[in-house]
Amino acid sequence: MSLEERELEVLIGPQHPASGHMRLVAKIDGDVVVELRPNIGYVHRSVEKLAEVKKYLQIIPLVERPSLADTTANNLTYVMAVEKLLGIEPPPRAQYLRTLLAEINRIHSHFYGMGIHGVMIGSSTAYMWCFGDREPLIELAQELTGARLTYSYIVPGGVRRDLPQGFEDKVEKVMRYLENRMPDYFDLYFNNPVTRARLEGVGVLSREDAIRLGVAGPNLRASGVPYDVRKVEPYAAYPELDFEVVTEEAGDAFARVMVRVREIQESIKIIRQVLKKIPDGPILNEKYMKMIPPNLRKQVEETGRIKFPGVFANLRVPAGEAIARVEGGRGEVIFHIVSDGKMSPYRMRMVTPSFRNVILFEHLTRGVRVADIPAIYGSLDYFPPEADR
Amino acid sequence: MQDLLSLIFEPYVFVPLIFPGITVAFLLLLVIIWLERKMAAKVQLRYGPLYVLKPLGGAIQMVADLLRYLFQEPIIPKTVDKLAFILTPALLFGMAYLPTVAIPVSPTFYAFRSDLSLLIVLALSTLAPIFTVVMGWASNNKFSLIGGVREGYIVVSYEIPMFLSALSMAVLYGSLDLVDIAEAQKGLWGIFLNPVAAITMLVLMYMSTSKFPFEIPEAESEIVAGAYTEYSGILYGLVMGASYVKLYVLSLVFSILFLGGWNPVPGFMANDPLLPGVLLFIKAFIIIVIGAFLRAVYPRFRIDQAMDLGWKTLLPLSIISIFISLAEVMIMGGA
Amino acid sequence: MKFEELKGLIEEKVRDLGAEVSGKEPNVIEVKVPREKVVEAAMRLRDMGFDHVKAVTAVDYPNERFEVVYVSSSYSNLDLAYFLVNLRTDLPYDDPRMPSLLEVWPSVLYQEHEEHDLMGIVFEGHPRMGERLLLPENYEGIPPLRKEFKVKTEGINA
Amino acid sequence: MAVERTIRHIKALATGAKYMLGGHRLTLMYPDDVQEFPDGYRGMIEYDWNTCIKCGLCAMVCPADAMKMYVSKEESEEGKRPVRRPGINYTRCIFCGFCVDICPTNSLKFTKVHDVAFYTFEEQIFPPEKFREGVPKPQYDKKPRRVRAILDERRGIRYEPVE
Repeated sequence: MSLEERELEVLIGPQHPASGHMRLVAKIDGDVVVELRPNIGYVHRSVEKLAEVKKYLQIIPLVERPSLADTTANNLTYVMAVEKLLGIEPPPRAQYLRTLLAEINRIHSHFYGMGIHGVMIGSSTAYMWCFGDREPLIELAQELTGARLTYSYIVPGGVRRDLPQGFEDKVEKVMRYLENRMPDYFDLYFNNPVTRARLEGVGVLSREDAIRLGVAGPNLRASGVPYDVRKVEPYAAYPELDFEVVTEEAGDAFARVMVRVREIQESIKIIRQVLKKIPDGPILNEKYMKMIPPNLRKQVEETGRIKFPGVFANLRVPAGEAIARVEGGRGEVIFHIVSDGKMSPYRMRMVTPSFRNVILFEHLTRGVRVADIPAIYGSLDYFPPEADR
Repeated sequence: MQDLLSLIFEPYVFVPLIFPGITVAFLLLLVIIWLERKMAAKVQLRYGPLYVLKPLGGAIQMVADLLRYLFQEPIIPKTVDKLAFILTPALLFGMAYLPTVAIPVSPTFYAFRSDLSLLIVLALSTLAPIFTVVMGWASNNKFSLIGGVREGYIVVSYEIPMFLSALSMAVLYGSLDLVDIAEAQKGLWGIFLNPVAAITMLVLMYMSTSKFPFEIPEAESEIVAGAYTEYSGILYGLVMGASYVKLYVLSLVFSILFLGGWNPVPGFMANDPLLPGVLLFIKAFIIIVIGAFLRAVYPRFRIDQAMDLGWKTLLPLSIISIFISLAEVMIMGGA
Repeated sequence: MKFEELKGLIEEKVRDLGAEVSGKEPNVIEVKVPREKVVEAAMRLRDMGFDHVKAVTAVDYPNERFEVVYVSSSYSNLDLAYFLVNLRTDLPYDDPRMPSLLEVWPSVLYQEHEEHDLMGIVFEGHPRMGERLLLPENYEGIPPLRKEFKVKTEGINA
Repeated sequence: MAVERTIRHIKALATGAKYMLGGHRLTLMYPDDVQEFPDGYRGMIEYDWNTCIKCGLCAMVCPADAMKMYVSKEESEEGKRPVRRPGINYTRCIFCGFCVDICPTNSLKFTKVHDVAFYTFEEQIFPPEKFREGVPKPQYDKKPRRVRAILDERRGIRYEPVE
């Protein structure tokens, strides 16, 4: 029998319980994967083209949609790029609020990823726990922004809403709850010998390969590269906050999960600092604040909810180019906007962490077993719509 | 009428048809799947099945599911081997249930008494996996094929140590007759005499019935539903039920081997031939519930890890358990 | 490392390739090279420590040119990680081909493929030219990110 | 190693058992219980016919082309010139709330309604005349219990009835 005949081509997805919206084309020899090619594009929605016909403010919801679990990162990156072109800075309070939402979002994005990973290796409890414990965080975000996931909270020049009454207490309760729950997560799932057996030493990504392949986010840090945009090019309120870049050395699936777990703990720290240090003041840039009609400005001060100035409907952005990057839950988000001074970007390039991590499917799965495919897939926190955009 | 009733209580009718046979197996199926889902839901901070008979927490959810399976169109793909495809679920279920006929209900109540009944039960229970492999082949689907092959690999890694640990108890009691074995545990139960054999047997039972963490042949996130991928409707209902029935049979055997069977029989039951069977059932039920509970705790092993466990850990342990039995027989001069 | 210092350093490295180096405070350095020299320039940048590409952006200026921008930065040297080096090259409109930088930066594998798929730029030497990535396999017609591909829009009136 | 593994198995099983016997649950029993949302929830939108100045900003800012300016028939006939007023198409609306935030006269307001079912596609289009009548009421099989989400440091989230 020749080698070709030994190989079986298995199409995993897009209609498969654990493929997500993509197809993995696996060539397997017995139980060993010879080659695996991700076939992406199943949920491509052409964000970059649509952005060329939408106005600047209308693009905010558009860029959020591809990565539903991690909307703040895309929202923030996009707005930062636009602000660079506009040459405006949000006021300090808005910077803190952006940070607050970004960190709440990071925690629930990590829970999302870990939950999906859990069910991919068969632990329905990890899945349900993660998705259940995401709920208090979503509830917090909903109270702050008015929506569960698609916040559209960050707008050029600031944020849309101020902290609601009594929000600090609620945040503190949720943070304590998460801290209370963590030991149980470790006992039941992370330290479960079966989990360990499935994840340790599986899908090892060496430091050199991680750098070479341009991997992003927790997957990069799990291979020992302490790269975090929040430290490297601090934005929002991060320069004033004290936190650590979480890294692991092993580079395997378990290390990637552990980076997420420890980042949740760091995020809890950051959120507490944000609420302690948050300065008083306006939440929208003065320039735009002045454009709001006086009677509405009073209302804004009373309710803490921004009314947009009329100029937002047809925001013109000076010609030029801007690149913004943000460390989202899944990794580094890049927006590269080329403006020609009109109401829509001339070209908008959106590079999401999942798109940069898709290369790992090919790289990490050579020679692993069939059962390792979901274990590796899940550990990457890969989200097909985010990669397809 | 009277005749009919007495006919039902004839052992050779009662055992295959009522307990431990098809009726109880079927009722247990309805309860245990619900309970499994309910327990998992509780651990997972949610309610689980609830709306079918809400006052009892959705206790008859499985009746609704069964009805759904019954009336759902069983789709038979064009490319399958039709005969094998349709027959195997029935055979699988039948084979899983068949060993119940050799299981005694009480010291005086059994369909037939054989001095090899333990062997009969074990031998019959090994037949079912063959049909899973056939299913994987007949479905003409890559995932089914992988699932069938996985089942084949798993079978060889659990069967031998399971036999050995069961037989180590036969060595200890000096008999292969389940009635004798149960009666020998009037005092101390087998689990205390030979805990190594008990633990090995317990783990292997869960392994043989695809309980977590050994839910490998039908691992959803890897191979959709393994050998069962192409099945729908009542055919799927049968294959799903089969592994529970197999667990039920093995749990009964486990209770007889290690938990004293119906012993100790309380005074009020002693004179009735049937009542001790209730005790046996309760013990078996607890073993099944533990197996169902594992779903909420464990992810699943990779197939090579499960085989590793079977060959490198459990096989030596089961051999050790035979030596333990031999040593005990030597010391005590036979139980 | 200071911005001006790094800019000077890069300028020195790539001057003989006919590169124009400019900068945008505080951290973006633009390196523009002719397409024949782009591989060489990329290699020199990589050897300086710019070890991965974050984004490959192709921009369409109809009937004039295509511009391809490689946004590179460093993971291995965290001093450099603050800076983004944009390696740019212009391609003639009627012949949008350029050598692939896959050999220099393996991280461009999917990014170049995407720009090929959606913008119709040919990266010579890339193993997946001619394959579709995001578009359906049977897609024919104008690459959708080009300006001549029009998206229908509705007005504000119903 | 083996000992540590055994301890970990026991811990995992014990944790599972702890939760199985505990009373901790996160489910919101919708539709028996319906959550009362916090102020500022971005639900379906209310339109005030009288304060609207027909500026069209809402339609301009709408990212999904859901809000559009419809010709208001009666007024147009009265004034002999086309008068346009906003209407909304809920098949497209993504509840970003930009229209509400940009409205200079607060004629558009959020409500907390979000769970309305429609029978047809057309029913989901609200031209100005229908838009002014307010948002439809959600239909429940039986009257639901209204609950509020209370964040809790021991149980994460629990739902308490609202009086």
